[in-house]
Amino acid sequence: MIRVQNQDFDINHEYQLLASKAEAGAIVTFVGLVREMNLAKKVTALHLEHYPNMTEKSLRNIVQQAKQRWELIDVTLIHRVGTLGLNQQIVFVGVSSQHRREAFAACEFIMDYLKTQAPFWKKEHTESGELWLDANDKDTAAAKRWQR
Amino acid sequence: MIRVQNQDFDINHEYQLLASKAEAGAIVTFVGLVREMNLAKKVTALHLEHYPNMTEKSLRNIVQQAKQRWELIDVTLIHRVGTLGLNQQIVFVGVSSQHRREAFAACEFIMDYLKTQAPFWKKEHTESGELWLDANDKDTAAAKRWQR
Amino acid sequence: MINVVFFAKLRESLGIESIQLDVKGINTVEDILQTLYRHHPSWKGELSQGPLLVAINHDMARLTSPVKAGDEVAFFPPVTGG
Amino acid sequence: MINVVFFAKLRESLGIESIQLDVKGINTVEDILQTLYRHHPSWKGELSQGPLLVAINHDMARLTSPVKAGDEVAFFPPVTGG
Repeated sequence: MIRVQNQDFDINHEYQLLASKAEAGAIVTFVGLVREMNLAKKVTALHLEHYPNMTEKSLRNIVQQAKQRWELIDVTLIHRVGTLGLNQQIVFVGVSSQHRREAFAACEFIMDYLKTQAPFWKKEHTESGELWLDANDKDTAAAKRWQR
Repeated sequence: MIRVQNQDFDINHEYQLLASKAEAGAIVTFVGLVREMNLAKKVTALHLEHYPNMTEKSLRNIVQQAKQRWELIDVTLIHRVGTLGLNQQIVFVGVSSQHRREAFAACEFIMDYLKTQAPFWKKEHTESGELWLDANDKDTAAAKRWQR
Repeated sequence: MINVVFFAKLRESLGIESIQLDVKGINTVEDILQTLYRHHPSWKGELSQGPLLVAINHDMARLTSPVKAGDEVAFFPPVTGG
Repeated sequence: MINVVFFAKLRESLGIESIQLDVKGINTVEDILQTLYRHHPSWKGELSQGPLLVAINHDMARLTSPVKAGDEVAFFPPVTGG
């Protein structure tokens, strides 16, 4: 299940959906939150822009790749857009599988690919003004690890 | 926070505790569930035995190692003991950090070490009787990956 | 016609969300950029300031990728979601 | 006295949870096993059936590890939690 939405999501609801299948033995979830500090500036809010349709297509493609690489039972991927306040939830990735190795790998793979391939852009509102974030070399390196 | 207990745990409660710190940017959680099928036998229940005091000491030691290796904000580790029914929750590992890499690595490290070092033993109740599980070569290999 | 759209920092710095171009004389993404520069010389600086990504009909593409009438061509900076 | 405890499959197959041994003549974990075998010859089969782990006072140890009066020595199979 893949969603791009303005509204918040409910971790517990998403988790229970993943846990409800009898064959699931392992569930790994990732949640990204708006951090108070970034690049040494105090963040007051975060604005997330996306490219309607292309973003969803890109996310479907990333989840598809994960399902081809690992034996997974279910994947949930939710990414918020719009303006988010401090400590708010940005992204949820939940993966269920029979064994933990697959769930860990797929969850991290999805985040690494999302960070470098899915059309989302962040603008931080800080005490000293608005700032579009630049892409991060660490994220590029993280995504490269999965190439084979 | 480390707990070994009979009673169930509430994912949402544990998650919210981890998410409540302003500096947290990434939260990775793992939940292990009682699977319906194992080794081709239908499981009806699972009994978990532990070694009081040694188990807690071992878990503290594993979490301590994770905190030394990675910059983490918080770690929650809960493991249940006693008799658990199908689909019930066995173990929860939740890690919060500023960046996702550390949270993913620490969460998987803790599970790999728990699986091979913490004194817990599983007995499966199946339709054809009770069976103590044997240790798993895959788990031994998984834990070895972290040696350096 | 080709529909050209801009996102994020680019959209803000150009002050434009989308622009429709006549396909005449346009065969590749690079031709689109040259056409834009001819009409808006000041855009050249903005569009070549950092890494420029391009997508055609919602799939990532390159400057040399062919374009045709009806295509939607998007320009944007490297992504920063998650 | 040394308190010897057993867990999981071992506890079940020996039918015993713990046993107190006089420390006389016991210097190592291996000595404990030899003492147990002497008193309960049938245990030798059970205790050498698979990999045998040992802990002294809640820390993992080896067959050659020294033990002293007041120690708690635990024998158990490889762990399978999580």
